[in-house]
Amino acid sequence: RRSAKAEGKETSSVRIGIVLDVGGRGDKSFNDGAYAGADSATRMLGSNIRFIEPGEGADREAGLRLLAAEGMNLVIGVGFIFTDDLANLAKEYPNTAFAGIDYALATDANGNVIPPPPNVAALKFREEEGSYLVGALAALVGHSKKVGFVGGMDIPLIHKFEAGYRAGVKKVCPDCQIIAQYAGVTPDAFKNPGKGKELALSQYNQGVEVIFHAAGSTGQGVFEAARATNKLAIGVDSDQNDEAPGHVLTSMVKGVNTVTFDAISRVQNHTFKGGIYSFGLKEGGVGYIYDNRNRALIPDSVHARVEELKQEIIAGRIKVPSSR
Amino acid sequence: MISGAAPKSASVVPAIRMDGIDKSFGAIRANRGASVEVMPGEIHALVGENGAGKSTLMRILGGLMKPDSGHVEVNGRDVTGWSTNEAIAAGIGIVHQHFMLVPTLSVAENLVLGAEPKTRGIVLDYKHAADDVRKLSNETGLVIAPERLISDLSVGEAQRVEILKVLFRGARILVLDEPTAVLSPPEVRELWTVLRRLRDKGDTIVLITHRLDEVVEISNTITVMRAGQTVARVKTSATTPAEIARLMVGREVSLSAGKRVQPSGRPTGPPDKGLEARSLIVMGSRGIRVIDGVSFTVRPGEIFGIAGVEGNGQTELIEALAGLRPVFAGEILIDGADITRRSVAQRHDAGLSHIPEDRQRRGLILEYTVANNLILGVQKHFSSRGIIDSTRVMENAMQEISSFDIRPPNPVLTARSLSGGNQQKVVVAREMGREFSVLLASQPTRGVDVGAIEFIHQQLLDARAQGKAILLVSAELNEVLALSDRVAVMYRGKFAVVMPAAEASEEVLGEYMIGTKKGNTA
Amino acid sequence: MSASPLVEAKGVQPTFTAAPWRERAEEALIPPLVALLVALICGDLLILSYGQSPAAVYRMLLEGTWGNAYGFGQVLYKATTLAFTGLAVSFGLRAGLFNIGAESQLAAGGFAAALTGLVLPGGTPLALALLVCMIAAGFAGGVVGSVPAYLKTRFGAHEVIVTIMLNFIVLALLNWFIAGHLHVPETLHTPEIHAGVLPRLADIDSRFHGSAANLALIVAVLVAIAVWFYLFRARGGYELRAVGLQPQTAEYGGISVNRVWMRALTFSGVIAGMGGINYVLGYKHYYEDGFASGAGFLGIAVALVGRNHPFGVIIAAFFFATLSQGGLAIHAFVPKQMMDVLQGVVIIAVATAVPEVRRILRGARGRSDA
Amino acid sequence: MNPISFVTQMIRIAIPYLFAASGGVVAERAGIVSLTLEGFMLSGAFAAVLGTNYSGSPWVGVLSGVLGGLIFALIHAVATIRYRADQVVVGVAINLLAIGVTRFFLKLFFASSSNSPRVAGFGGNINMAGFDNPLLWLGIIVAPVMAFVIYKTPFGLRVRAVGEHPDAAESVGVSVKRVRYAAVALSGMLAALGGVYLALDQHQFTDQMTAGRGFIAISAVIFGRWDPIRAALACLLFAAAETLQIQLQGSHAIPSQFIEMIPYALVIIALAGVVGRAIPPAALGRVED
Ligand SMILES: Nc1ncnc2c1ncn2[C@@H]1O[C@H](COP(=O)(O)OP(=O)(O)OP(=O)(O)O)[C@@H](O)[C@H]1O
Ligand SMILES: Nc1ncnc2c1ncn2[C@@H]1O[C@H](COP(=O)(O)OP(=O)(O)OP(=O)(O)O)[C@@H](O)[C@H]1O
Ligand SMILES: [Mg+2]
Ligand SMILES: [Mg+2]
Repeated sequence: RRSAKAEGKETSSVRIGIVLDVGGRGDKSFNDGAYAGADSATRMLGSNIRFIEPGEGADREAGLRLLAAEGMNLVIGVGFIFTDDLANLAKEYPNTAFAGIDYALATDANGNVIPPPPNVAALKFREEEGSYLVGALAALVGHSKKVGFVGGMDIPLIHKFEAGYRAGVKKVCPDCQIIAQYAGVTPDAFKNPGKGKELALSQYNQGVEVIFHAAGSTGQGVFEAARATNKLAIGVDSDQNDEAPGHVLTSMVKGVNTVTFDAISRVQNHTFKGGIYSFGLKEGGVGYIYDNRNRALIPDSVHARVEELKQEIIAGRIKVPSSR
Repeated sequence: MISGAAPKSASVVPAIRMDGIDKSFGAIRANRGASVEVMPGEIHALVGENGAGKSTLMRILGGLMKPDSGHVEVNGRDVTGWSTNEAIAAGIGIVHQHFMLVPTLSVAENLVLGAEPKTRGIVLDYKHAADDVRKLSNETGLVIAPERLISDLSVGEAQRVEILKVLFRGARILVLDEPTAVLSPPEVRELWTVLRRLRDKGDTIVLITHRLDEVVEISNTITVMRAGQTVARVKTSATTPAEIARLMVGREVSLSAGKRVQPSGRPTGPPDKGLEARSLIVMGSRGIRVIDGVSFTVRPGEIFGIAGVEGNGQTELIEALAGLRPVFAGEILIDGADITRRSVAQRHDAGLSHIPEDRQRRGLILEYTVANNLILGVQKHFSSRGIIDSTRVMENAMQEISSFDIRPPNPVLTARSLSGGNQQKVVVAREMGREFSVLLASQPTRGVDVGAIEFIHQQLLDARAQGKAILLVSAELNEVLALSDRVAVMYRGKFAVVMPAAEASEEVLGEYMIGTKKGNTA
Repeated sequence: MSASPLVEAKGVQPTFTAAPWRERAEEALIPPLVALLVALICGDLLILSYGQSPAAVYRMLLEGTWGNAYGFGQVLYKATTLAFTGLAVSFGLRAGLFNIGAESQLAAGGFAAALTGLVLPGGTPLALALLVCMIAAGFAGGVVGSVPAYLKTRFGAHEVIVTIMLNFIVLALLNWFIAGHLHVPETLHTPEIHAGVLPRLADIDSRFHGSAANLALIVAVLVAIAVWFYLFRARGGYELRAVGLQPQTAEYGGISVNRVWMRALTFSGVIAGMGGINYVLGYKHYYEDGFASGAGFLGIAVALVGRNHPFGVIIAAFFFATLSQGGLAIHAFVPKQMMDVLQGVVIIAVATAVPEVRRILRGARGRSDA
Repeated sequence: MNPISFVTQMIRIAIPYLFAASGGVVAERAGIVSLTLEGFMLSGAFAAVLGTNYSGSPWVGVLSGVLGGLIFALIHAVATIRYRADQVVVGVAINLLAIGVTRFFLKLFFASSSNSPRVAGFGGNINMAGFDNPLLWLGIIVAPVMAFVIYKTPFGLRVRAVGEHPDAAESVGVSVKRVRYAAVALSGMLAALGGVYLALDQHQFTDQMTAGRGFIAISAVIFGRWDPIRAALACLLFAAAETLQIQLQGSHAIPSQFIEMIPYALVIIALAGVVGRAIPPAALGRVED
């Protein structure tokens, strides 16, 4: 009944609700990506957007429910952790559009993917593809035959980054050694920069030249270590060049902003459709930064080689693994 | 003679003059218009029943508390409501009823605490402190090594440190609150020597004690307190212990609880019953034998008394017998059954009852009600299928409260809110109220007033008459002598002597206690 | 000569109550009210610092929590877990032991409940399935709780350190199970359980629709009653409290201090572990890594503000749950972090007001008697 | 494994522990339970970043960080000493309050739920492995200095007396309250320095960046039996275990979860086997009437 009311107002700008993941605004990474996308939607499309930063478990559903009950046209959950809550609510509010960034897809007994409810867009990224490219980049730029990886919490989602990265490294440098470490096994592991710095320092000390982090705020420590030892680090999710200018080789970016913007604009012009959307290199959903600020760090030959790999992945000639 | 007002003396300014002091703690009025006057250069005894307000009055003098009303003058100066520091600066030194020494610090550290000598502005000058201590030791005859830890000292030595501590701060007016409660006769004599020397030097001394013989022996003047008031001020030479006791309690008291003649030919129980210890060895915390091969039996219908200077193993012996301390070697038997390895609860079941020496630390749960304290150790018998029967707990409490005259007679007050003497009655009531055949009575009357002492002594004698085996440990030599059938003296973890009480006297036992005489332990 | 103080005291307290109920009520109720006032003032300052109107924000807070059935249901849901952990902590504290491990005990309990619910066949009768799952949850919490208990009684290891360290270890272990072995792909939770689903409040009264509140709430209240009965009516509770107050005296009284400690910490773990059913059996129907998210630590605050009394714990849990849910309700105007601040303020204010109010009240009574 | 890099890393990891544990020893020796170290550290870290951010100077950051810890310490002191509130209760609350306050002001000042912007800090010489940070050197000497303060100065004597037998101290004119206020204030400032070190080493504040280090520090205090030097050795032991954990990780032979457990398991094993019964200061946590 609430959504009927919302439909009555369709001449005015649509109302969007976004529930952010742990870390919230200002994480300079994942959440800020969603925020940036929403921000451009506000500016360019005049969308009316509300944010919620939930706390513990039950608040996630409560946040989504609050927005759905208020008659938002689109409710976005930022993070795989919202998967079940989105699926449940979507059934309850069939006239509201839902989008889940990093929505996790369950499989049935025969291994077939169970599709989300019809009004849910599962927005997924093939992080392993982007990670593959920065892995190759790290191995080609570094010259010590050792590359590093610092993960946040030791969980499958982060293993995806590690797996792609490993494959990328091995592709261009089969005898390279990859040192992969995690900051911990609790959610604290994503916000322990002190630990991140020490992990990175110990890797740099062992001769690693480039470290790729997928560790949230813990990654800030990796950048500090890169500064302190004059080595290189690779950012994640957003362009993190500003965290340590001159020490950020590149960033493995996830187009959270564009995907968010896209979902909003589709709702705005009534082209929103539920279903599974997977964003990889081909769709421009993931990628790596190569611009004026880091061009000096990447030799042209290296860039050419990485671009070549990118085309091979897009063409489907290289299958990137998503688990280690 | 029974007048609160002290005679005005025009010529000499009193060292202490407290006038019309009132002090309440909630509903309890500890002092109500109390007045004392202490002349310089005298030993002034302050006596009164438990809770009469003696300690409170002296805490006010020392600046630890502020009076609700009334005046305090020291050497003619009005100092009402002053602070501890001001009192110390003015030469007041208080040796408190409970030791005020930090056990983990050395003698020297305790002495200089609060008035530390320094070098280079911030560093504590230990050498200076130790030298000061030695100098003071030599001047006063209170000898103690400055670097020893307080926790390693005997009670008598700790007492010495307490007195040194106040002298170190230049005290000329000394208040000693029950200093002799834990001392052996030789130590008491030594203390008297020191006090007399200080008095002769011109210092003023206020002495609080429950032992009227001491009052008569050492003091010049006596102030008697009752129920927060000062009810009399008498010259010691003009009074007797019986008179003082009457003033304290407000009625006649028998001071001869134990002095009654031992009934001769009273049948003692069979030899295999009662308590028996065989070659008991108990290790202390520092790996030395605190009990070193002690053997004895206590027959039913017998009181076996143990005397000795504190720290010679009495505490450990009782704890070992009660199951609170492991036995290294030897055996303990109750009514013929070996209980050496049994738990406290199992010993209870075997017929053991125990009045502990420290009622506050061991004997009572201070936050529990009197009723709940009265079932401690026998809670099993007051519950069925794991549930406590509160009706029976209350009935039991009412009965014990009336038969032991515990005041106030309210079973749901917390034990903490009772006075020390009444707390002790709760413990005695509980331990003697249960089924038992062997009683360990450790310091059963420590710090308890004369009225209560009389009562507790009678309880012990009644129990003996009922055929209980009683082991009595007490620092009060006359108590041991008066109640016991046989006495032993503990010296360095062994019995220095065991003899029939009829053949013993304070003089004889005193020599065994300080080790100058060794005898057979038959 | 006037009567002795003892006689007077007898006159003051002729009946067998430690203190008249009015005095006790004053001592019990004034501190929380003072705390509430202090919290309101602090809250005002924080809201003003954000340029918002306190009155409007508080109205929103109330509307979002007690103002509608859904919000109230959320409060009840959050209060349930806090009640379990609060009861767990307070049970230990009654024996003089400080269990900082409720966090990992809760997690272990939830994990065990989920495992059991997964293993049980789908057709298991509800009552039986619930019973088995709850026993499993309590058992797992108890196992975790028994470790510090054993180390303390056997080696004298300080339970505070051991429980802190065990939190890290147990959570790591659970993470290993989940991340490495038991998760549904791409997530950090187990599959849904087949048996042992607790009915939600919404199944009984549809106004609670959507809220996570479920019948674990009843279990929490029953546990509180059981704890109360044990502590204040059973012999075991008499002994446990005695050990907590004066262990040396308890030992003298024939109570085995070690046995009581062992029992108290283990059961503290059992209670915390049972808390896992709220999330696992009542809400999500799976175990999810990190679901405890601080409820164990907040349980310490709940126990303390509830003054270690089982019923006080229930009230305190309800209060802290309101703060937590309220943060979400006001989030659009003031950051919900404000509620984290107020949580701390409330605890400090209660802790401070309790002895102070007692002192002032007793002082006033003392004077009026004089 | 390179022994030099092992030792340097161990020291860097140990510094926050060393500061916080020294603070814990002082407060606990004075009889005040130090469950608050985590909160003091966190507030110190935040205040340091705030100060550095607005002044541009890390030294101002150090001062404001110490001030931040001091403020929280005074809240703790007033509640527990002036108002005799239960020290454990208030300790738990101080930690919650520190998390809440830092989060709230992070949002207010920096419009972020997780990070502050990058600020100035110490160190940065790429050949010094962090040893060009003056706070690191301060951290190395803090334990011996506190040992000196506790055992060789009048203040230390009073602290020990007040924590062991407050009535005795009061009876000789030592103000128990004043000594405890001073001890708690000192502990707040010392623990805050631990947080300041973390924040300025990171050039940034991150929500809950102390990540339980205060609890490790309090473990070290108990582990070290309330002695500054032994507590410092315990800190080094924990740090060594953590270093080992960092250096062992990465080979996938053992799951990281198990390597992660090493420092914590070590503490438990040591408590059970080596340290045994720890006897705290007699008046620790006791509320005076
Ligand atoms: N700190 C206190 N709080 C409450 N009441 C107290 C306090 N100190 C003393 N009282 C009360 O004051 C009364 C007098 O106590 P005080 O210690 O002065 O007695 P006393 O004469 O020294 O007794 P005793 O011979 O047992 O040492 C006590 O009965 C007690 O009720
Ligand atoms: N918290 C309290 N509440 C009420 N009364 C108290 C409190 N603390 C002490 N008292 C009272 O103070 C009196 C004196 O206490 P104190 O500790 O000086 O001596 P005691 O050991 O109890 O007495 P005794 O001289 O018999 O050994 C006690 O009788 C007790 O009634
Ligand atoms: Mg007294
Ligand atoms: Mg007394």
